[in-house]
Amino acid sequence: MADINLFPLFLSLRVAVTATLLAIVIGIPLAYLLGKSNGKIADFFDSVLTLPIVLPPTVLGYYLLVLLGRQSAVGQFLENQFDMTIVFTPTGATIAALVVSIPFLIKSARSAFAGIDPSLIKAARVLGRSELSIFFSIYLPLAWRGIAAGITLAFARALGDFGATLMVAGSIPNETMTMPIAIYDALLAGNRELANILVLIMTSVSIIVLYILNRLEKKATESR
Amino acid sequence: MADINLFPLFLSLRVAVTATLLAIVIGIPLAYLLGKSNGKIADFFDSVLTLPIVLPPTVLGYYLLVLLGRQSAVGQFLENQFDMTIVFTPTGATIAALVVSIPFLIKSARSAFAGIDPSLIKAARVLGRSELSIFFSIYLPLAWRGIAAGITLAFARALGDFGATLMVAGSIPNETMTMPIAIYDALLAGNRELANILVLIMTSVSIIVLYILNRLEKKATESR
Amino acid sequence: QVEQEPQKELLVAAASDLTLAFTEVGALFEEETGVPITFSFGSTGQLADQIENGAPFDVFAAANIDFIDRLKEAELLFPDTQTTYAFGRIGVATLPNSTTSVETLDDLLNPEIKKIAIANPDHAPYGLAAKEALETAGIWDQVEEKLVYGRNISDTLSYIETGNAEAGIIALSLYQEGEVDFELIDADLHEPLEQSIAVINRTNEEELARMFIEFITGPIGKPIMESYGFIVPEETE
Amino acid sequence: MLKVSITKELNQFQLHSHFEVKHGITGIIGPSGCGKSVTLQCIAGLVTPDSGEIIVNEKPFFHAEKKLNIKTKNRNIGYVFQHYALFPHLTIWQNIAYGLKGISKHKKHKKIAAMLKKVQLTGYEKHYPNQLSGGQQQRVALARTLVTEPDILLLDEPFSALDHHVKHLLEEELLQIIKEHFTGVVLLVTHNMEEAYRLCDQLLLYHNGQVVQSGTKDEVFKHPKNISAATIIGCKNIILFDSLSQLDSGFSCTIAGTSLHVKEQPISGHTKAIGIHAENIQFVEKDPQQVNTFSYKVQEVVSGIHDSDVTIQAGGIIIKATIPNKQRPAVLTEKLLVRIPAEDLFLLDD
Amino acid sequence: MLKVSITKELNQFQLHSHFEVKHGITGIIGPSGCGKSVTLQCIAGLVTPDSGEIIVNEKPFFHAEKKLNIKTKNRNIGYVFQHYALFPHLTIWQNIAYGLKGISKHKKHKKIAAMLKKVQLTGYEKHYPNQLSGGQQQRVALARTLVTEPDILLLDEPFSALDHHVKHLLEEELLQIIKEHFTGVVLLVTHNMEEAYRLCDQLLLYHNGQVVQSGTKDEVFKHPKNISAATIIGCKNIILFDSLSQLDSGFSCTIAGTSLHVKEQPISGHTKAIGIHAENIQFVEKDPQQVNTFSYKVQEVVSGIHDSDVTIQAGGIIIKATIPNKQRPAVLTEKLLVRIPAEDLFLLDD
Ligand SMILES: Nc1ncnc2c1ncn2[C@@H]1O[C@H](COP(=O)(O)OP(=O)(O)OP(=O)(O)O)[C@@H](O)[C@H]1O
Ligand SMILES: Nc1ncnc2c1ncn2[C@@H]1O[C@H](COP(=O)(O)OP(=O)(O)OP(=O)(O)O)[C@@H](O)[C@H]1O
Ligand code: MOO
Ligand SMILES: [Mg+2]
Ligand SMILES: [Mg+2]
Repeated sequence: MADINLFPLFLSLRVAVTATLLAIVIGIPLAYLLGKSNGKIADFFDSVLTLPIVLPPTVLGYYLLVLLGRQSAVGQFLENQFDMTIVFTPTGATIAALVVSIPFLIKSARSAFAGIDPSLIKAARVLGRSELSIFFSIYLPLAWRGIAAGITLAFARALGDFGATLMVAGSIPNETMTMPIAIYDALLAGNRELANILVLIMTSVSIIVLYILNRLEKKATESR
Repeated sequence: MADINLFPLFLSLRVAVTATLLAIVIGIPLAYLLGKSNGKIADFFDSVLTLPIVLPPTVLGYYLLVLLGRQSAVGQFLENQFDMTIVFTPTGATIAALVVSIPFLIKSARSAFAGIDPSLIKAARVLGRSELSIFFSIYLPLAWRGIAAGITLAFARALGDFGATLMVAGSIPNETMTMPIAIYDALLAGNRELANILVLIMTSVSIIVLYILNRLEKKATESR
Repeated sequence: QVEQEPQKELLVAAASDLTLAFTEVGALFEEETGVPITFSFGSTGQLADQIENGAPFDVFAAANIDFIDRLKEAELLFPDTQTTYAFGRIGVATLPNSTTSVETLDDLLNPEIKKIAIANPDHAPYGLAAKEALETAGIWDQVEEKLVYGRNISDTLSYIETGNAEAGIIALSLYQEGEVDFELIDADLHEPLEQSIAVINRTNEEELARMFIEFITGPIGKPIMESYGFIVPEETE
Repeated sequence: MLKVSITKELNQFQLHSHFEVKHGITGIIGPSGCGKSVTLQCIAGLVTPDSGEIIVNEKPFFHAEKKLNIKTKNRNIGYVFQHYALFPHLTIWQNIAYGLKGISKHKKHKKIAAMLKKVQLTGYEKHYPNQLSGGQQQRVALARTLVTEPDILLLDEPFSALDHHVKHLLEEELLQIIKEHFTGVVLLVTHNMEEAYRLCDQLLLYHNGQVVQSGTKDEVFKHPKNISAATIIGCKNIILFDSLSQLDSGFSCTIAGTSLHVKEQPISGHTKAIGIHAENIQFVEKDPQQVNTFSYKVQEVVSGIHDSDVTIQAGGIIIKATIPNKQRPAVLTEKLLVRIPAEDLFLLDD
Repeated sequence: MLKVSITKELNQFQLHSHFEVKHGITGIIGPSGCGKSVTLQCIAGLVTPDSGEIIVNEKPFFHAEKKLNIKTKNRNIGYVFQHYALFPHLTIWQNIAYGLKGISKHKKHKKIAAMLKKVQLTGYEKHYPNQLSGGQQQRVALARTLVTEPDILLLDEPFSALDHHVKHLLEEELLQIIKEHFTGVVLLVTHNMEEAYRLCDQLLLYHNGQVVQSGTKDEVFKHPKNISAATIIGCKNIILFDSLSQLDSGFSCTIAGTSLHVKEQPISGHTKAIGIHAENIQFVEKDPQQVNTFSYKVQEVVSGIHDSDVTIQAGGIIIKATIPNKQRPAVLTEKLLVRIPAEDLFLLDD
């Protein structure tokens, strides 16, 4: 028990946090823009963005591998210009986690934005604020509950991703082996005990993190 | 091309639809009850319900298998009393899909319920309606947007589940082999072409279904 | 409508490295017996777990004898049906027309080769064999840095095919000409990859299941298996 | 009969409400933020008081010590919310139908159609609340409540967004409905004194979370008890006096050297000021015989449509008088005398 | 200067609004649902008209043909919404600060504190809107807008939820602010005639999406042009006549056999009725010399706090008179004569 390697746990947390932050930065503006248009094109685009949920993670991972791999245009460019590789690195794990988790955030945020009372937006406009400033001062805080739910879902999904991460990042011990991969490995190696312990660690940590996220969400919307 | 077996597609759709319906029936009341209480216990419970997202699907599937398998108390009871097995049947696939997808619905619905203007609930109570009737006439329609987003996410997740379904239901062709498993198998067999075609079918069908879900959500909330 | 007897069917759980070979053998078996045969391919460990929990398989073909032993202990198999039907072989695969050709394991040390894919030695038998071979060749410590682990042998192949790993060690059975260049590794460098098969004792089709095992190692099965790079042992009995 | 005797704390705000009203319409008047809406919400069971009890027709709704708290839905209350609280996802028809249950479809239909007609919204059945103007929304809120024929009616500024024409129609409608169907208690919050006077039988004056006076409307308007009450009912002349002395037929009070005669009234140790409605100040031809008659100087004139408010100084007293515009030229000459009728003056507690 | 000339269709509702107002306060009065709020929203750029143009101080805000539509945020408008639209997630302080930008923190602080004091909400800085009473919320909405010192001020029933004490304070505050800082146009929607008269310079009367009369407040109140206008300003006596004939000094009109003398007025082919404010009806001692003086029978009396509405029949005419309560006993004896002053009668178009 003493010699349980906690690296996968920390890597998983790091990857999930980074992916979630990226998902927030990319996904929320995207959800906002999608919400601005009520048209069919936006709805179609929305459906496309939901696709990563529908594809089996491993398959998604395979396509990511092809798309971002060292033979791909993107991969070669990064490798030649910045001597950077995405695949088989924590960066790859992060990107995989980002792709599988961002749809949850986008969808939640879009529906939260759509629920905002339009008269408040009107009031903000009349008070002379720019759309950007209204986004930060009205849209974000008022949609906060839904966004927070989306963030929680995205974070959980990023933390739990196995198939896509494994494919894109490989499972290099002490480098790209995340907790889900470690659990899977233990299970497949027939090491039930280790698997159980790892699952226990994973679930305890997750519950704590999710609980904190939950309380934070409450905090932010408490006084209303 | 002509001899592509579409059984997995139909099975997947059937499983996903059933799982989503079950998720709706179970998840929405649960979300409502969780929302009633603002306490720490509810938040803790909420975190626990989010767990299935955090665990790698395969691992989750393994635990489900142990829990519901024919060796388990549940499995034996069902087998002896009703001559029914869950594992390695489409029922198993449905349960696996349900478990991985329901957290998304619960989380979305809970945050949507929390966003309802409390004065409307007060008004409904004053007008003499019972809590149950208020649930159906006020909570559900007003939280509809968020719930619909949750349903979409749950459906997509159920449709795309691979790891948990594979573990619980096996990948028995023409019986429990869902589309994600078929795609994975094709990939495993090195049959890239078939995999690509299956992915294409899967994504097209998904986009259509998701798009329709999207439009339906709009329809229901249009006039307000 | 008249036929009362339930439709006969054989359900075979097989390790994923058998995907190509068994699909072909299975078709011939169907032809011969007229009984439809269905394969469920997957990771050996995963299939073993499923069988332990009541998966309705008739036959289990593992890539790793350990799992057969495990099921035997759990008294889920007919012990007498346990047969070693093949020995797996591994080799080094590289992308065709790549600048760095790999002929021996030592070539893996070439700095041009930045990534080497092998299956996860913790649970994939081919990964374990690859690890043993590298150790025996005395280069494990030098190449460990470059290794990436695939979940199974087929993921490993994907890494090579997509050009993300310059080289990798895969099963001979997955090697398809034209897709990758392949150099067999000396079988002495690793423990034999003993692939075992057995009938699961819950089966309703014991006869048929036994027939299938014989069929694989028999005159029709053997050449096909061999054509997919398995070493089929001589009948010892 | 409604008896309320509760306390409730909200942030820094303290509600200590104690009153008892009989059936009929009781107006609740008081400054913004004095606790009127919170009181109604306590009666409806939407806010739980910290202590005390609420009893309706012998039936206890709430009793803190007995831990009794009847559920809102079982209180059979009609409540028109200050902010309407219309259901945004239901049409006008559905909003009004929401509280109707246990009656046949046909009867329901007839009732709603009749109610729509009464609030002049026929033709808007299929609209959603956000497609209506502010006043139309308020009428829906009123209709939704009245149609359910509740035991108690709580109306929180139900006419505030209505033009006076529609308001008059609805006021009459309300009176009609109450006369015909309603034997219970009606509480009506309003800021409009004329409305309160027209509609109500009794009045409750609220100030800072407390009832400062209650009684029939005439009592309250003619004799506000204290300075708060006088302010609430809109009395424009509240004048602190320097001294007060008892006479044969009332009192005499002195303000900055000027003496005023006040008719008999109960008097407490806290009496600090006198008050008089600006409408009761009279201007008369020279006649030095009369009591409380003074010459004056005009300080300010604010004209209304038909009346003007004239601020005058008479001796040491500064006082506001509301006079018909027709009389204004005569008053502005300052050749008349101002008369402060002793019978209209009231003594005010602190 | 504000020029509006627009049309807009909303469901069955048609707005055809054409008017021009100068700086100063213009009151918009009209029945519920007549298009007042929609007009304000068009001016603010929150609703896009179907056609026409909106011009402010020479600067076009909207021009349908030129496809010109200045963004709301660039119109520098102050708008107090009928439903307040306070930001629920911001404190009162933050709500008021929301529209302030480009000034130093210190100045901002001072301005907000001063504004809070003016609306009597000092101490509520850290409260959230849902912790305030209805009237407190309305004051925040007012404060939030006034503090930004806009070019045009659109006020949609800004005092409807306020008690008359606070309302008077805020009215004065508004007038003060406008006098001190404000040279632009103020549009004030209200249902309160007295308020309109007190605050406004000009009036726009709205009916069914159209401006039926505009002019100075005295003009509009003294001479409503048509029946709609008279109804809107709350004229209680609108009487269709049978015939109208020109006299030397005005007109004579006949109603059910009774003739009334009307002072000179412009007259169109559509003139159908006469009107008179109930406050202008007089009761006099017997004096048969005077024109339009009749004996009467009292039909109904409705008492207000200080005045009563008396409905009387004089010859063939039924008419309402508002009289001070003091005069009521005398009037009820029916021993006086009613005088309908010819100079206060107005002719009304259809
Ligand atoms: N939810 C709340 N939390 C904290 N304080 C509150 C809350 N609701 C009301 N208050 C405070 O209670 C006091 C009374 O509020 P209430 O709504 O009863 O006033 P009101 O008499 O109805 O006023 P108005 O005429 O403006 O509607 C106010 O000072 C308000 O700030
Ligand atoms: N979003 C909308 N969709 C459809 N019809 C609307 C919409 N908004 C307003 N209307 C209609 O336009 C008409 C004018 O509405 P508006 O809000 O301007 O009235 P108002 O004059 O402000 O009345 P009030 O005094 O009651 O506030 C109303 O009949 C209303 O039903
Ligand atoms: O569905 Mo997976 O490929 O086990 O993460
Ligand atoms: Mg209130
Ligand atoms: Mg309006």
